[in-house]
Amino acid sequence: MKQVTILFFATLRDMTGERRIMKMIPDDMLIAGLKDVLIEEFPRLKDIINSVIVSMNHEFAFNDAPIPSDAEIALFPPVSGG
Amino acid sequence: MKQVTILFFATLRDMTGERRIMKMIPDDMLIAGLKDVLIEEFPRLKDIINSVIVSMNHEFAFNDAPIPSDAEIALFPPVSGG
Amino acid sequence: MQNQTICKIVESEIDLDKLLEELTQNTTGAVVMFTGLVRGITERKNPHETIQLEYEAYQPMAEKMMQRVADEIRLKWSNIETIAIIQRIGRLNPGKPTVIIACSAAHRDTGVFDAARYGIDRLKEIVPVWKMEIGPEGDAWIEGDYIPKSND
Amino acid sequence: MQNQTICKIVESEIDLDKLLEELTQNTTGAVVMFTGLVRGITERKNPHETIQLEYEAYQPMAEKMMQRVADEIRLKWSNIETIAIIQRIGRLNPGKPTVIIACSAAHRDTGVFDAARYGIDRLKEIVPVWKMEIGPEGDAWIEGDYIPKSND
Repeated sequence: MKQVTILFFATLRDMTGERRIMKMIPDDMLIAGLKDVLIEEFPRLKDIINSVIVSMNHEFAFNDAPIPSDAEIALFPPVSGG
Repeated sequence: MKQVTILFFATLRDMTGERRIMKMIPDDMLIAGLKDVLIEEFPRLKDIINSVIVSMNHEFAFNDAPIPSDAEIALFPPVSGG
Repeated sequence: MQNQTICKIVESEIDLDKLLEELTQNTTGAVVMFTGLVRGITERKNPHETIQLEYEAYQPMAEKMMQRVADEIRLKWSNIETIAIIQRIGRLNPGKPTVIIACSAAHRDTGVFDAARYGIDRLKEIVPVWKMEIGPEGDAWIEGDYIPKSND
Repeated sequence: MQNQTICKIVESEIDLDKLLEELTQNTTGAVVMFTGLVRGITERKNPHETIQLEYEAYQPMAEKMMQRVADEIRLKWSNIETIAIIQRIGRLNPGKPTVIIACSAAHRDTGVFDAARYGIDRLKEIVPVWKMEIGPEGDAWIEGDYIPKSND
Protein backbone atom coordinates (compact mmCIF):
# COMPACT_ATOMS: atom_id res chain seq x y z
CA MET A 1 0.00 0.00 0.00
CA LYS A 2 1.12 3.59 -0.58
CA GLN A 3 -0.17 6.95 0.50
CA VAL A 4 -1.39 9.67 -1.89
CA THR A 5 -2.80 13.17 -1.42
CA ILE A 6 -5.90 14.09 -3.38
CA LEU A 7 -6.93 17.72 -3.97
CA PHE A 8 -10.30 18.92 -5.24
CA PHE A 9 -10.82 22.27 -6.98
CA ALA A 10 -13.79 24.39 -8.02
CA THR A 11 -16.96 22.35 -8.69
CA LEU A 12 -15.18 19.17 -7.63
CA ARG A 13 -14.59 20.66 -4.20
CA ASP A 14 -18.23 21.67 -3.97
CA MET A 15 -19.39 18.17 -4.97
CA THR A 16 -17.14 16.28 -2.58
CA GLY A 17 -17.17 18.78 0.25
CA GLU A 18 -13.40 18.22 0.50
CA ARG A 19 -10.36 20.32 -0.35
CA ARG A 20 -7.74 17.71 0.37
CA ILE A 21 -7.76 14.11 1.51
CA MET A 22 -5.09 11.49 2.16
CA LYS A 23 -5.61 7.95 0.95
CA MET A 24 -3.86 4.58 1.16
CA ILE A 25 -4.00 2.78 -2.18
CA PRO A 26 -2.71 -0.58 -3.51
CA ASP A 27 0.76 -0.44 -5.01
CA ASP A 28 -0.38 -1.29 -8.55
CA MET A 29 -3.34 1.07 -8.73
CA LEU A 30 -3.72 3.20 -11.88
CA ILE A 31 -5.55 6.53 -12.17
CA ALA A 32 -8.60 4.61 -13.52
CA GLY A 33 -8.71 2.50 -10.37
CA LEU A 34 -8.40 5.56 -8.15
CA LYS A 35 -11.37 7.12 -9.95
CA ASP A 36 -13.47 4.03 -9.10
CA VAL A 37 -12.47 4.31 -5.46
CA LEU A 38 -13.40 7.99 -5.39
CA ILE A 39 -16.78 7.35 -7.03
CA GLU A 40 -17.53 4.86 -4.30
CA GLU A 41 -16.65 7.40 -1.64
CA PHE A 42 -18.32 10.36 -3.40
CA PRO A 43 -21.26 8.97 -5.44
CA ARG A 44 -22.03 12.40 -6.96
CA LEU A 45 -18.82 12.07 -8.99
CA LYS A 46 -20.23 9.13 -10.97
CA ASP A 47 -22.11 11.13 -13.61
CA ILE A 48 -19.29 13.55 -14.34
CA ILE A 49 -16.12 11.53 -13.82
CA ASN A 50 -15.42 11.36 -17.54
CA SER A 51 -15.19 15.12 -17.83
CA VAL A 52 -13.14 15.49 -14.66
CA ILE A 53 -9.54 16.47 -15.30
CA VAL A 54 -6.91 14.67 -13.27
CA SER A 55 -3.37 15.82 -12.59
CA MET A 56 -0.60 13.96 -10.83
CA ASN A 57 2.42 15.80 -9.45
CA HIS A 58 1.37 18.89 -11.47
CA GLU A 59 1.09 17.12 -14.84
CA PHE A 60 -2.10 16.03 -16.55
CA ALA A 61 -2.68 12.33 -15.84
CA PHE A 62 -4.74 9.79 -17.76
CA ASN A 63 -6.50 6.54 -16.87
CA ASP A 64 -3.57 4.25 -17.66
CA ALA A 65 -1.02 6.11 -15.54
CA PRO A 66 0.52 4.26 -12.58
CA ILE A 67 0.56 6.18 -9.30
CA PRO A 68 3.87 6.66 -7.50
CA SER A 69 4.16 6.85 -3.70
CA ASP A 70 3.32 10.21 -2.16
CA ALA A 71 1.76 11.41 -5.41
CA GLU A 72 -0.20 14.66 -5.28
CA ILE A 73 -3.29 14.02 -7.37
CA ALA A 74 -5.81 16.76 -8.18
CA LEU A 75 -9.32 16.55 -9.62
CA PHE A 76 -10.84 19.58 -11.29
CA PRO A 77 -13.19 20.73 -14.04
CA PRO A 78 -11.97 22.17 -17.38
CA VAL A 79 -10.06 25.34 -16.61
CA SER A 80 -11.70 28.77 -17.00
CA GLY A 81 -9.01 31.27 -16.06
CA GLY A 82 -7.81 34.27 -17.93
CA MET B 1 -1.72 85.90 -56.67
CA LYS B 2 -2.32 84.15 -53.37
CA GLN B 3 -0.25 83.54 -50.29
CA VAL B 4 0.76 80.07 -49.03
CA THR B 5 2.83 78.84 -46.09
CA ILE B 6 5.42 76.17 -46.75
CA LEU B 7 6.87 73.98 -43.99
CA PHE B 8 9.95 71.76 -44.24
CA PHE B 9 10.56 68.74 -41.98
CA ALA B 10 13.48 66.42 -41.23
CA THR B 11 15.94 66.10 -44.15
CA LEU B 12 13.99 68.67 -46.15
CA ARG B 13 14.57 71.24 -43.44
CA ASP B 14 18.28 70.41 -43.43
CA MET B 15 18.51 70.72 -47.23
CA THR B 16 16.68 74.02 -47.49
CA GLY B 17 17.87 75.53 -44.23
CA GLU B 18 14.27 76.65 -43.68
CA ARG B 19 11.53 75.57 -41.27
CA ARG B 20 8.78 77.75 -42.65
CA ILE B 21 8.49 80.22 -45.49
CA MET B 22 5.66 82.31 -46.92
CA LYS B 23 5.22 82.57 -50.68
CA MET B 24 3.01 84.43 -53.16
CA ILE B 25 1.97 82.12 -56.00
CA PRO B 26 -0.19 82.52 -59.13
CA ASP B 27 -3.87 81.72 -58.64
CA ASP B 28 -3.86 78.71 -60.94
CA MET B 29 -0.68 77.07 -59.66
CA LEU B 30 -0.80 73.33 -58.98
CA ILE B 31 1.46 71.39 -56.58
CA ALA B 32 3.65 70.42 -59.57
CA GLY B 33 4.23 74.09 -60.36
CA LEU B 34 5.05 74.91 -56.79
CA LYS B 35 7.65 72.13 -56.77
CA ASP B 36 9.31 73.76 -59.80
CA VAL B 37 9.39 77.11 -58.01
CA LEU B 38 10.93 75.51 -54.93
CA ILE B 39 13.59 73.70 -56.98
CA GLU B 40 14.58 77.02 -58.44
CA GLU B 41 14.88 78.54 -54.98
CA PHE B 42 16.56 75.48 -53.41
CA PRO B 43 18.55 73.71 -56.14
CA ARG B 44 19.47 70.82 -53.80
CA LEU B 45 15.84 69.69 -53.97
CA LYS B 46 16.15 68.86 -57.68
CA ASP B 47 17.56 65.35 -57.31
CA ILE B 48 15.14 64.21 -54.67
CA ILE B 49 11.93 66.05 -55.46
CA ASN B 50 10.24 62.90 -56.74
CA SER B 51 10.61 61.15 -53.40
CA VAL B 52 9.56 64.20 -51.41
CA ILE B 53 6.15 63.86 -49.80
CA VAL B 54 3.87 66.86 -50.00
CA SER B 55 0.90 67.62 -47.81
CA MET B 56 -1.60 70.42 -48.12
CA ASN B 57 -3.78 71.45 -45.18
CA HIS B 58 -2.77 68.22 -43.40
CA GLU B 59 -3.71 65.87 -46.25
CA PHE B 60 -1.31 64.22 -48.67
CA ALA B 61 -1.22 66.24 -51.90
CA PHE B 62 -0.21 65.18 -55.40
CA ASN B 63 1.10 66.99 -58.48
CA ASP B 64 -2.27 67.72 -60.04
CA ALA B 65 -3.79 69.32 -56.93
CA PRO B 66 -4.79 72.98 -57.15
CA ILE B 67 -3.66 75.16 -54.26
CA PRO B 68 -6.24 77.17 -52.32
CA SER B 69 -5.49 80.56 -50.73
CA ASP B 70 -3.70 80.43 -47.40
CA ALA B 71 -2.86 76.76 -47.89
CA GLU B 72 -0.39 75.21 -45.43
CA ILE B 73 1.89 73.06 -47.53
CA ALA B 74 4.53 70.78 -46.04
CA LEU B 75 7.46 68.95 -47.65
CA PHE B 76 8.98 65.95 -45.92
CA PRO B 77 10.69 62.60 -46.49
CA PRO B 78 8.91 59.24 -46.06
CA VAL B 79 7.84 58.98 -42.44
CA SER B 80 9.87 56.98 -39.92
CA GLY B 81 8.01 57.30 -36.64
CA GLY B 82 6.90 54.60 -34.29
CA MET C 1 21.06 40.37 -21.54
CA GLN C 2 19.31 37.03 -21.27
CA ASN C 3 15.80 36.21 -22.37
CA GLN C 4 13.69 36.00 -19.27
CA THR C 5 10.45 34.15 -18.56
CA ILE C 6 8.15 35.52 -15.85
CA CYS C 7 5.31 33.19 -14.83
CA LYS C 8 3.31 33.91 -11.73
CA ILE C 9 0.04 33.90 -9.88
CA VAL C 10 -0.51 37.12 -7.96
CA GLU C 11 -3.11 38.46 -5.57
CA SER C 12 -2.45 42.17 -6.00
CA GLU C 13 -2.68 44.65 -8.86
CA ILE C 14 -0.38 44.19 -11.81
CA ASP C 15 1.79 47.25 -12.56
CA LEU C 16 2.02 47.47 -16.36
CA ASP C 17 4.72 50.14 -16.44
CA LYS C 18 6.96 48.07 -14.19
CA LEU C 19 6.20 44.98 -16.24
CA LEU C 20 7.12 46.82 -19.45
CA GLU C 21 10.51 47.61 -17.92
CA GLU C 22 11.00 43.96 -17.06
CA LEU C 23 10.20 43.05 -20.66
CA THR C 24 12.72 45.50 -22.08
CA GLN C 25 16.21 44.32 -22.97
CA ASN C 26 18.78 46.43 -24.81
CA THR C 27 17.74 44.73 -28.06
CA THR C 28 13.99 45.17 -27.52
CA GLY C 29 12.03 47.32 -29.96
CA ALA C 30 8.52 45.83 -29.74
CA VAL C 31 6.32 44.63 -26.88
CA VAL C 32 2.81 43.22 -27.18
CA MET C 33 0.76 42.98 -24.00
CA PHE C 34 -2.58 41.25 -23.85
CA THR C 35 -4.71 42.11 -20.83
CA GLY C 36 -7.87 40.23 -19.90
CA LEU C 37 -10.32 42.08 -17.67
CA VAL C 38 -13.50 41.37 -15.74
CA ARG C 39 -16.39 42.46 -17.97
CA GLY C 40 -19.18 44.27 -16.15
CA ILE C 41 -21.59 43.58 -18.99
CA THR C 42 -21.42 40.53 -21.24
CA GLU C 43 -23.48 40.65 -24.40
CA ARG C 44 -22.42 37.50 -26.24
CA LYS C 45 -24.12 34.09 -25.79
CA ASN C 46 -25.70 34.43 -22.35
CA PRO C 47 -26.03 38.19 -21.80
CA HIS C 48 -25.63 39.15 -18.16
CA GLU C 49 -24.16 41.59 -15.69
CA THR C 50 -21.27 40.61 -13.49
CA ILE C 51 -21.00 41.85 -9.92
CA GLN C 52 -17.64 40.20 -9.20
CA LEU C 53 -15.56 37.24 -10.27
CA GLU C 54 -13.63 35.11 -7.83
CA TYR C 55 -10.52 33.45 -9.28
CA GLU C 56 -8.94 30.34 -7.80
CA ALA C 57 -5.75 28.64 -8.93
CA TYR C 58 -4.00 25.35 -8.26
CA GLN C 59 -0.93 27.47 -7.83
CA PRO C 60 2.10 25.17 -8.20
CA MET C 61 0.60 23.40 -11.20
CA ALA C 62 -0.61 26.69 -12.68
CA GLU C 63 2.89 28.17 -12.57
CA LYS C 64 4.31 25.00 -14.10
CA MET C 65 1.75 25.10 -16.93
CA MET C 66 2.42 28.81 -17.53
CA GLN C 67 6.06 27.87 -17.95
CA ARG C 68 4.94 25.22 -20.46
CA VAL C 69 2.97 27.84 -22.41
CA ALA C 70 6.08 30.03 -22.48
CA ASP C 71 8.21 27.10 -23.66
CA GLU C 72 5.72 26.41 -26.47
CA ILE C 73 5.87 30.07 -27.49
CA ARG C 74 9.67 29.94 -27.69
CA LEU C 75 9.53 26.80 -29.82
CA LYS C 76 7.16 28.46 -32.29
CA TRP C 77 8.63 31.97 -32.32
CA SER C 78 12.31 31.76 -31.63
CA ASN C 79 12.85 35.54 -31.83
CA ILE C 80 10.76 36.28 -28.77
CA GLU C 81 12.87 37.79 -25.99
CA THR C 82 11.08 38.12 -22.64
CA ILE C 83 7.74 36.43 -21.92
CA ALA C 84 5.50 37.35 -19.00
CA ILE C 85 2.42 35.34 -18.03
CA ILE C 86 0.66 36.67 -14.95
CA GLN C 87 -2.71 35.60 -13.58
CA ARG C 88 -4.32 37.52 -10.77
CA ILE C 89 -6.56 35.57 -8.38
CA GLY C 90 -9.03 36.52 -5.67
CA ARG C 91 -12.23 38.57 -5.90
CA LEU C 92 -12.19 41.08 -8.69
CA ASN C 93 -14.59 43.81 -9.71
CA PRO C 94 -15.60 44.66 -13.28
CA GLY C 95 -12.92 46.66 -15.07
CA LYS C 96 -10.05 45.00 -13.20
CA PRO C 97 -7.22 43.30 -15.13
CA THR C 98 -7.06 39.60 -14.35
CA VAL C 99 -4.44 38.22 -16.70
CA ILE C 100 -1.50 39.55 -18.70
CA ILE C 101 0.39 37.83 -21.48
CA ALA C 102 3.28 39.94 -22.74
CA CYS C 103 6.03 39.19 -25.23
CA SER C 104 8.97 41.31 -26.32
CA ALA C 105 11.14 41.14 -29.43
CA ALA C 106 13.56 43.27 -31.40
CA HIS C 107 11.02 44.00 -34.16
CA ARG C 108 7.26 43.84 -34.50
CA ASP C 109 7.29 41.42 -37.45
CA THR C 110 8.89 38.55 -35.51
CA GLY C 111 5.65 36.93 -34.34
CA VAL C 112 5.28 39.01 -31.20
CA PHE C 113 1.55 39.55 -31.82
CA ASP C 114 0.89 35.89 -32.67
CA ALA C 115 2.93 34.76 -29.66
CA ALA C 116 0.83 36.79 -27.23
CA ARG C 117 -2.35 35.54 -28.89
CA TYR C 118 -1.17 31.95 -28.65
CA GLY C 119 -0.23 32.51 -25.02
CA ILE C 120 -3.68 33.59 -23.89
CA ASP C 121 -5.36 30.85 -25.94
CA ARG C 122 -3.16 28.16 -24.37
CA LEU C 123 -3.49 29.61 -20.87
CA LYS C 124 -7.23 29.16 -21.19
CA GLU C 125 -6.68 25.50 -22.10
CA ILE C 126 -4.06 24.15 -19.73
CA VAL C 127 -3.43 26.51 -16.80
CA PRO C 128 -5.50 25.32 -13.81
CA VAL C 129 -7.36 28.47 -12.82
CA TRP C 130 -11.13 28.69 -12.40
CA LYS C 131 -13.49 31.57 -11.95
CA MET C 132 -16.73 31.81 -10.11
CA GLU C 133 -19.35 34.36 -10.95
CA ILE C 134 -20.63 36.12 -7.83
CA GLY C 135 -24.22 36.99 -8.69
CA PRO C 136 -27.31 38.44 -7.03
CA GLU C 137 -28.93 34.99 -7.11
CA GLY C 138 -25.89 33.11 -5.82
CA ASP C 139 -22.49 32.01 -7.04
CA ALA C 140 -21.76 29.83 -10.05
CA TRP C 141 -18.52 28.32 -11.30
CA ILE C 142 -17.69 29.09 -14.91
CA GLU C 143 -16.41 26.00 -16.65
CA GLY C 144 -14.10 25.84 -19.64
CA ASP C 145 -14.44 23.22 -22.32
CA TYR C 146 -10.92 22.05 -23.09
CA ILE C 147 -10.00 18.47 -22.17
CA PRO C 148 -6.20 18.11 -21.95
CA LYS C 149 -4.48 15.57 -24.18
CA SER C 150 -1.56 13.35 -23.31
CA ASN C 151 0.91 15.80 -24.89
CA ASP C 152 -0.36 18.79 -22.88
CA MET D 1 -20.35 53.94 -22.49
CA GLN D 2 -19.20 55.24 -25.85
CA ASN D 3 -16.32 53.95 -27.89
CA GLN D 4 -13.54 56.48 -27.54
CA THR D 5 -10.59 57.29 -29.80
CA ILE D 6 -7.47 58.75 -28.22
CA CYS D 7 -4.90 60.11 -30.71
CA LYS D 8 -2.07 62.25 -29.50
CA ILE D 9 1.53 63.35 -29.70
CA VAL D 10 3.10 63.67 -26.27
CA GLU D 11 6.45 64.82 -24.92
CA SER D 12 6.35 63.05 -21.56
CA GLU D 13 6.26 59.42 -20.42
CA ILE D 14 3.20 57.37 -21.26
CA ASP D 15 1.49 55.85 -18.20
CA LEU D 16 0.30 52.40 -19.30
CA ASP D 17 -1.80 51.72 -16.22
CA LYS D 18 -3.69 54.96 -16.68
CA LEU D 19 -4.07 54.23 -20.38
CA LEU D 20 -5.46 50.76 -19.62
CA GLU D 21 -8.13 52.41 -17.47
CA GLU D 22 -9.01 54.75 -20.32
CA LEU D 23 -9.36 51.75 -22.61
CA THR D 24 -11.70 49.92 -20.25
CA GLN D 25 -15.45 50.23 -20.70
CA ASN D 26 -17.99 48.17 -18.77
CA THR D 27 -18.19 45.76 -21.71
CA THR D 28 -14.40 45.39 -22.14
CA GLY D 29 -12.79 42.00 -21.57
CA ALA D 30 -9.67 42.18 -23.76
CA VAL D 31 -7.04 44.84 -24.41
CA VAL D 32 -4.04 44.54 -26.72
CA MET D 33 -1.30 47.13 -26.35
CA PHE D 34 1.61 47.36 -28.73
CA THR D 35 4.58 49.37 -27.46
CA GLY D 36 7.48 50.42 -29.64
CA LEU D 37 10.73 51.22 -27.86
CA VAL D 38 14.13 52.70 -28.64
CA ARG D 39 16.48 49.75 -29.22
CA GLY D 40 19.92 50.16 -27.69
CA ILE D 41 21.34 47.47 -29.95
CA THR D 42 20.05 46.72 -33.44
CA GLU D 43 21.18 43.46 -34.99
CA ARG D 44 19.13 43.28 -38.20
CA LYS D 45 20.27 44.76 -41.53
CA ASN D 46 22.72 47.43 -40.43
CA PRO D 47 23.86 46.34 -36.94
CA HIS D 48 24.61 49.30 -34.70
CA GLU D 49 24.29 50.79 -31.25
CA THR D 50 21.96 53.66 -30.57
CA ILE D 51 22.86 56.41 -28.14
CA GLN D 52 19.59 58.31 -28.47
CA LEU D 53 16.80 58.91 -30.96
CA GLU D 54 15.24 62.29 -31.51
CA TYR D 55 11.63 62.20 -32.69
CA GLU D 56 9.98 65.07 -34.53
CA ALA D 57 6.35 65.31 -35.62
CA TYR D 58 4.30 67.54 -37.87
CA GLN D 59 1.87 67.62 -35.03
CA PRO D 60 -1.51 68.75 -36.42
CA MET D 61 -1.18 66.49 -39.45
CA ALA D 62 0.14 63.62 -37.34
CA GLU D 63 -2.89 63.75 -35.06
CA LYS D 64 -5.19 63.90 -38.07
CA MET D 65 -3.49 60.88 -39.65
CA MET D 66 -3.63 58.95 -36.35
CA GLN D 67 -7.36 59.60 -36.38
CA ARG D 68 -7.43 58.21 -39.94
CA VAL D 69 -5.62 55.05 -38.81
CA ALA D 70 -8.21 54.66 -36.04
CA ASP D 71 -11.05 55.15 -38.53
CA GLU D 72 -9.55 52.48 -40.78
CA ILE D 73 -9.33 50.09 -37.81
CA ARG D 74 -13.00 50.64 -37.00
CA LEU D 75 -13.99 49.98 -40.61
CA LYS D 76 -12.11 46.67 -40.62
CA TRP D 77 -12.88 45.48 -37.08
CA SER D 78 -16.26 46.84 -36.06
CA ASN D 79 -16.14 45.23 -32.61
CA ILE D 80 -13.22 47.31 -31.41
CA GLU D 81 -14.23 49.57 -28.52
CA THR D 82 -11.59 52.12 -27.50
CA ILE D 83 -8.52 52.86 -29.65
CA ALA D 84 -5.46 54.72 -28.39
CA ILE D 85 -2.63 55.86 -30.66
CA ILE D 86 0.08 57.78 -28.85
CA GLN D 87 3.46 58.86 -30.22
CA ARG D 88 6.07 60.31 -27.93
CA ILE D 89 8.48 62.86 -29.43
CA GLY D 90 11.70 64.47 -28.27
CA ARG D 91 15.04 62.88 -27.36
CA LEU D 92 14.69 59.35 -26.06
CA ASN D 93 17.19 56.91 -24.60
CA PRO D 94 17.33 53.20 -25.37
CA GLY D 95 14.67 51.25 -23.50
CA LYS D 96 12.16 54.11 -23.58
CA PRO D 97 8.67 53.56 -25.02
CA THR D 98 8.06 55.78 -28.05
CA VAL D 99 4.72 54.69 -29.42
CA ILE D 100 1.65 52.87 -28.14
CA ILE D 101 -1.18 51.40 -30.18
CA ALA D 102 -3.88 49.92 -27.98
CA CYS D 103 -7.29 48.47 -28.80
CA SER D 104 -9.98 47.15 -26.50
CA ALA D 105 -12.90 44.82 -27.18
CA ALA D 106 -15.35 42.60 -25.33
CA HIS D 107 -13.54 39.39 -26.32
CA ARG D 108 -10.08 38.49 -27.56
CA ASP D 109 -11.33 36.83 -30.78
CA THR D 110 -12.82 40.00 -32.25
CA GLY D 111 -9.74 41.15 -34.13
CA VAL D 112 -8.17 43.07 -31.26
CA PHE D 113 -4.69 41.63 -31.98
CA ASP D 114 -4.96 42.23 -35.73
CA ALA D 115 -6.29 45.73 -35.15
CA ALA D 116 -3.29 46.74 -33.02
CA ARG D 117 -0.93 45.21 -35.57
CA TYR D 118 -2.62 47.07 -38.41
CA GLY D 119 -2.46 50.27 -36.37
CA ILE D 120 1.30 50.25 -35.92
CA ASP D 121 1.88 49.22 -39.55
CA ARG D 122 -0.26 52.10 -40.81
CA LEU D 123 1.22 54.59 -38.38
CA LYS D 124 4.61 53.83 -39.88
CA GLU D 125 3.21 54.59 -43.34
CA ILE D 126 1.11 57.72 -43.03
CA VAL D 127 1.70 59.52 -39.72
CA PRO D 128 4.25 62.33 -40.27
CA VAL D 129 6.82 61.60 -37.58
CA TRP D 130 10.55 61.23 -38.21
CA LYS D 131 13.39 60.06 -36.10
CA MET D 132 17.02 61.05 -36.09
CA GLU D 133 19.72 58.79 -34.78
CA ILE D 134 22.06 60.65 -32.44
CA GLY D 135 25.40 58.93 -32.93
CA PRO D 136 29.01 59.24 -31.87
CA GLU D 137 29.91 60.27 -35.43
CA GLY D 138 27.05 62.75 -35.84
CA ASP D 139 23.32 62.69 -36.35
CA ALA D 140 21.44 61.00 -39.17
CA TRP D 141 17.77 61.08 -40.12
CA ILE D 142 16.18 57.67 -40.48
CA GLU D 143 13.97 57.59 -43.54
CA GLY D 144 10.97 55.37 -44.12
CA ASP D 145 10.12 53.97 -47.52
CA TYR D 146 6.37 54.36 -47.92
CA ILE D 147 5.12 56.78 -50.55
CA PRO D 148 1.51 57.80 -49.81
CA LYS D 149 -1.16 57.12 -52.40
CA SER D 150 -4.08 59.32 -53.31
CA ASN D 151 -6.42 57.34 -51.02
CA ASP D 152 -4.18 57.71 -47.97
